[in-house]
Amino acid sequence: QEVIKIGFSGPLSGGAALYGKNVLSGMQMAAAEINAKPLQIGGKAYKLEIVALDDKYNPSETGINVQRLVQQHKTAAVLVPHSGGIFAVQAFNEKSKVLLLAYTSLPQATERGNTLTVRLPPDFTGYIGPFTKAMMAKHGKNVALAAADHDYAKAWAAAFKPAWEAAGGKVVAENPMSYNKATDFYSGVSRVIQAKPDVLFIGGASEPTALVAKQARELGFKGGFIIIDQAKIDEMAKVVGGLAPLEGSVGVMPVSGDDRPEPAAFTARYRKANPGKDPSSEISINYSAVHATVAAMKLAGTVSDAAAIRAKMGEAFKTLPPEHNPNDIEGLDSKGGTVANTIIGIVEGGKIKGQFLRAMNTVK
Amino acid sequence: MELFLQQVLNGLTLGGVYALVALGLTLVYGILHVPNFAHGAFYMAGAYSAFFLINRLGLNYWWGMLGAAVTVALISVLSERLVFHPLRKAPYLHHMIASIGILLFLEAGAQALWGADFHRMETPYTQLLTFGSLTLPAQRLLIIGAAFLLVVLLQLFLTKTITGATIVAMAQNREGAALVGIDANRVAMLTFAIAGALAGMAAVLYAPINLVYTSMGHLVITKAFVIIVLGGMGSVPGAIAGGLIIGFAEAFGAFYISTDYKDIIAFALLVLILSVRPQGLFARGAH
Amino acid sequence: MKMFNPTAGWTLLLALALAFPFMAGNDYHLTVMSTAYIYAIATVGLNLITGYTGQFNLAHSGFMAVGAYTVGILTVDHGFPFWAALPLAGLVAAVLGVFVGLVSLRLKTHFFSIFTLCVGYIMFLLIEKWESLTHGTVGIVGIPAPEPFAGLDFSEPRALYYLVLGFLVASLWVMHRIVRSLLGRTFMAIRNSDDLAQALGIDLMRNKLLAFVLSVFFAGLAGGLYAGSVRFLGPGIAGVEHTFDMTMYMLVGGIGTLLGPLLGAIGVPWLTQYLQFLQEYRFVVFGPLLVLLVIFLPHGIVGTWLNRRRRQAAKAAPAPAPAPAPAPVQEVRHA
Amino acid sequence: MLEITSLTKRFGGLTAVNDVSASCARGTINAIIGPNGAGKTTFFNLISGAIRPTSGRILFDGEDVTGLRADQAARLGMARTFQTTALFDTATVLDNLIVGHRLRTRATLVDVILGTKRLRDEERICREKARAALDFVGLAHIESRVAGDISQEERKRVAFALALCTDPKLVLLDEPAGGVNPEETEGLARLIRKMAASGLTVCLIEHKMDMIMNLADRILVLNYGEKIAEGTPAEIRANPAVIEAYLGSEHA
Amino acid sequence: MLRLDKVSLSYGSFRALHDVSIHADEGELVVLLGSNGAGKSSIFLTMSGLQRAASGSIRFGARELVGRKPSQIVADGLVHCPEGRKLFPGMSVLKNLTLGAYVHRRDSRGVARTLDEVFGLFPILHEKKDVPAGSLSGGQQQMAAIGRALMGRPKALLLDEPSLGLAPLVVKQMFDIIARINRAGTTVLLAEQNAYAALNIASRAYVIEQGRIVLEGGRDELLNNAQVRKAYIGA
Ligand SMILES: Nc1ncnc2c1ncn2[C@@H]1O[C@H](COP(=O)(O)OP(=O)(O)OP(=O)(O)O)[C@@H](O)[C@H]1O
Ligand SMILES: Nc1ncnc2c1ncn2[C@@H]1O[C@H](COP(=O)(O)OP(=O)(O)OP(=O)(O)O)[C@@H](O)[C@H]1O
Ligand SMILES: [Mg+2]
Ligand SMILES: [Mg+2]
Repeated sequence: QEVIKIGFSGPLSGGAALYGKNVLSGMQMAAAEINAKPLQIGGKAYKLEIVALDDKYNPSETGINVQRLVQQHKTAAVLVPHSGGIFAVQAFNEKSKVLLLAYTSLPQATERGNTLTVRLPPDFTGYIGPFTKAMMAKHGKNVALAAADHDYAKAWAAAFKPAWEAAGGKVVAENPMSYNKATDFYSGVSRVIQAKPDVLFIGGASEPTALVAKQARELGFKGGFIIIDQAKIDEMAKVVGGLAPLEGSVGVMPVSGDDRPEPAAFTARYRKANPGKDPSSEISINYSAVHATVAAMKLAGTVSDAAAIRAKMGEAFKTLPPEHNPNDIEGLDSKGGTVANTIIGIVEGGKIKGQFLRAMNTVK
Repeated sequence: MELFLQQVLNGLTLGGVYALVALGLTLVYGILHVPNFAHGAFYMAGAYSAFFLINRLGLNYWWGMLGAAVTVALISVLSERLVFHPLRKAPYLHHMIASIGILLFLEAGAQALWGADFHRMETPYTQLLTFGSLTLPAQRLLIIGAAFLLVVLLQLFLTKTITGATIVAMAQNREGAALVGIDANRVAMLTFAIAGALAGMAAVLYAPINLVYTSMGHLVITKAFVIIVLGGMGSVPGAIAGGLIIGFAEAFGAFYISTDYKDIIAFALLVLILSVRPQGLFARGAH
Repeated sequence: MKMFNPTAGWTLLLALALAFPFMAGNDYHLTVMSTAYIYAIATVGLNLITGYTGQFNLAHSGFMAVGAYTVGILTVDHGFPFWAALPLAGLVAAVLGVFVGLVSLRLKTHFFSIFTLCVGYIMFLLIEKWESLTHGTVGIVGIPAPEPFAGLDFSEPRALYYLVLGFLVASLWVMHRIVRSLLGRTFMAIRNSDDLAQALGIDLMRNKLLAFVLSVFFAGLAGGLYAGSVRFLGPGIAGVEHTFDMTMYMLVGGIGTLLGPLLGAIGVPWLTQYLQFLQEYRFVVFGPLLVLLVIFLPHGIVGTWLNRRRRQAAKAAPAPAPAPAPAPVQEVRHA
Repeated sequence: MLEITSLTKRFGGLTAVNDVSASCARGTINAIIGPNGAGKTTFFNLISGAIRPTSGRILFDGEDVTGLRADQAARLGMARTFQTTALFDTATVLDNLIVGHRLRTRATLVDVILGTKRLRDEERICREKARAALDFVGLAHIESRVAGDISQEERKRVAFALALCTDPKLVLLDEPAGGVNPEETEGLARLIRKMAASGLTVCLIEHKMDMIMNLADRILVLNYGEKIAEGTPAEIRANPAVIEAYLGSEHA
Repeated sequence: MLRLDKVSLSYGSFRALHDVSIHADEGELVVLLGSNGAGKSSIFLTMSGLQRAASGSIRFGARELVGRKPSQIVADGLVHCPEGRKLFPGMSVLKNLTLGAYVHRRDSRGVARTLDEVFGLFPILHEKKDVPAGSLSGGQQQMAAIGRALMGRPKALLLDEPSLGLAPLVVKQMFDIIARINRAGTTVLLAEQNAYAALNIASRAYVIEQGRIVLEGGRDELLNNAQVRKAYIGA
């Protein structure tokens, strides 16, 4: 029995370690499931192993790690969960013939035509229309932007602003904040509240996002929050003490709050394997990524030819059994980004109500 | 006006916490000339110990704070004994690197023990007090009150008690202190203990309005260094003034200028002040 | 007692470095080594101001980032060839160094360190916030590899390795010339005591500034090479932890020596590579290791070795001629 | 040679040097004495440019040097020693001295990198200067000793040598015989005389009266920052104000 | 009352003291003569516990001092006024003196009395009591250092080169004061370069060279010793 290895290079120590470990735990859950059954590819029996290396979020270390994974561990695919590392790896992954599973929502990851990259999270721009519509109808036309100031949140804000204005809304204040470096958000939040917005556009990592929401409420903000998809409503609720302070907000549906059978089953399995923890989309999407990669290997009949595996990735996602696909990823677009029929969550009456994104977009 | 007062309150909150952290740093600096980069990790350790005592063992907030103060004082004293004491004759670069070693160890240790997750620390003071149109979360008032009480107690201790004077004496001449019968080791340990306890208490005061996580100390340590330089190394009133300056600069900067650039404000302030006054703001001749 | 010949030692090291790609035969090893060399160039620069001149600069990684971003911005946004951008990397860092140095070098000891710590932080924040210039947090994507040169394709790890090695050797050579010359002695006189140096007619500001600017020139150059080898830049490269890393390399190897920072910059990254199996517990081990090293080998590996050699040399040398001393009073006599 | 007019230095409220005028002729030995805290070291610091005077004027060789930095003053030919000399303890005595002549050299970074002839010549000259200075102070035999290992008296002599390497016209010696025993003091006095004989102008601060009285051509007495007397040793010895403030009756 | 028996001391591999045996009886004023680097300060440092003897014993009264901490030794009544003064430069003169009485801190009445005595000996210190010690001139600092040592109410006082860098008039006063302190009952051990002045107030003296005692004797005997005169008195 031989071993197939899938690599991981992400932050496992330092400030971003939680994020890296979440991603890794999704991957490891998939690997455990795959290894629980006999795995046959091209007529040979295999065992799957996830090889994880720490890069402290440092792109040059990601480069080194991926080289190491390719050379010493012969991994045909590596998963990198941060844009800097992804860009650094894209400088050589085609030459080194390794499939890059890129967990970043930044469109640049696939726009540059790298032939061995798959972008794992679905394109965030699909959320913008429904979020705008729901919140404008519910609360009013004035929005204040107070999301984080890192690459992803800024890309979000940049796409959101014209959409909101196009829908007849007004941006009354704009004040991105350093969610993971600031000691306190009080001044920044009071600055945007002062503009009397109906809606507050926030988001970064879940926990600081929750603090921002909490402080906005303390400062008397009564409207709704548009929460970018990086923050998870369920995780935020733990920090602010329940869903009540988030009443009237919109964000992505947390996996653990999704009561369709597959996500619910996934949540149950994850909780069993990781007591006391809820799966977030970081976990569930990367879980599916590992399943899909192995499925693509089966379809391509190879465990080492990255190009052949890449060619089958779309099909692999399509044919993934629903229990391995809690986020309902339907395949890949032409550039290698995933396409999914995501559901969004609106907090109403102390509960998160789900709504299909596609349904909302088509109504428009 | 109300918004202005809100920022004043905010500046006081931040300034109070910064001052507490900077005080420990400046004391240790004054005595052993140790630029203790691990001081931010002490702060982090304080938050984790209290988190553990309060959320896991179910103690109340004040017992949690006491526990954190004692734990961090212990960690701090251990660092002095095991690391800084053996290095007392080494140049300051060595202290710096050694303290980074301690920092790496404590952060990795906290992650190994409690994981990388963000944690919330509970406080009984969750009320929102309103004065006119001004809302004041009780915890923020508590921070301001407690920080300034601690500062006053410390200053009294250093200037009015003989034990306090021994700390100052040690800072000025270690050998001279030994020769009048002051036990240098005990004073060094005492200083580290006080510094640790202050950092621990600062963390427990502040954590309930923020989060508990392993790199939380990074936020305060660089600013604490800025503060002790501004205020003059080893000077207690300087650390308080410096803390308030940075606190207010951030609160008002974030509000009136830009949240985006508010961190630059603090550092640019230091660069500016040191360019004009190389000894810092409050240094009076030889110290 | 037989002495180790320094020239032979350096030649041996160079030979080893030249042969390394044939022994390693593995892109991973080459990449680790090239990255280590790049940081070694910056560390050798840092050693000039911190090790030889005695001013502990904490903004070094900021200057390295300035060099890197110079190459990144010029090649990606303005279509410069890498080879035209690289010298500018050093130059821009150096010019900035003049301004920072003029203000900061008036300060002494800790004040200088904390001041430069803040300068480094400001550089980091500016890179992160000044989006129109630096692409902010997204970073600079798609930096081209250095253009082929004499038939060498520098997107290949091996060619890149030799390129970086070439710059490292040149840097060490220049540094060797500097520290062995009158100029180096001038810097060391300042480190030893600036009052005395000034009384000897040494213009403190001019010489400190020269050392500082040279030092950040190396940082800028290393940054430029970094841009050409990693080919992506984010603000993180300016982070002060990289300066701490370089200071650590210097200290581990031996501060104020030529070989020390080089050994540190190569040895420490390999050590952390070998500690990778510990994953998140890496620093639970590495932290105390660092502390032990600082306590028990305060002069670093090279420094300790040099001191031992010096002591042996002193023992081997003939006893110094007795100075004309006061007539010794002979035996103990009791009154 | 050295012409000082109304030199004054105030530190906050304290006037450390108050309206002192003095002059030194070429090739003479001039001593400055006075009680502790009289302002002697401050006076030296003012002349050598280590601190700026509050008011007053210093002429050196006919040139106004008031307010120059110490390194500029050194280049004009003023050298000084400190009460305690910081030597680079792990280098040899000779290596410590080579940098002493740096101020008379012009080699730049370019010379250093290209290894020009100028650099090599200048390095040779510096080395020769260092050797000559060591020889002058009588320490030629210890040039390859490690500086950390030499005796106190040898350190004092090395400090002289370091000053001599700068090719000075004037040397300012701050307590050259402090902490040195009488026998060695005598040796240092001979050396100072030899320096003056070679054409150097010497100013020194010293408390050892026997030495001063034998050595100095002229003595300047400071008290509370003010000049209370000036003259030959014999005049000073007989000056009642000096006896009152400084010497005490025993030396009279 | 104070007796060193075959005390040796090493700094790393360098042996600074070789089997030094000296003693001082109660009320004596004993002088240690020796050129620079002879080991005078080293002897004092081992006595006050700042350096640890490699071998030998130091008895103070009935007590063995080797192995005791400096702070305990001060409490025992052996106070060292070091070379280089080691004052607290940023503290007022008064605070420096108060800290000198650290081991007697519980006896505030006694401390006040000693303080008056010290001010009596050094009126200038009273005048400058609120000034930071660091801004005193060299001679004033030396007085403050001796004053601080006296505040510890020593039974035996170790004075290391108290005349270093002082003006002649002050040196003379200094020796007068030392003699007075001694006459008042304090045993004094005095290390000096200024042999003539020191011997004049001494009862006995030792000569140290390169870490060894090479000569000992009564005051007059040493004053008249040709070698001593040549080497240390310079006449
Ligand atoms: N930088 C300074 N700031 C404030 N006061 C100073 C400074 N330097 C010297 N003084 C004061 O100026 C006066 C003269 O000091 P100076 O050192 O010149 O005396 P001195 O004659 O050299 O004495 P000594 O013989 O004791 O060395 C003293 O009262 C001293 O305290
Ligand atoms: N901390 C130390 N480390 C190494 N060697 C030392 C140390 N202190 C003193 N020495 C050496 O020990 C020897 C004796 O020094 P010590 O200070 O006891 O002499 P001293 O008689 O007091 O001289 P001085 O008159 O200069 O004060 C000298 O050779 C000195 O260099
Ligand atoms: Mg003086
Ligand atoms: Mg001595």
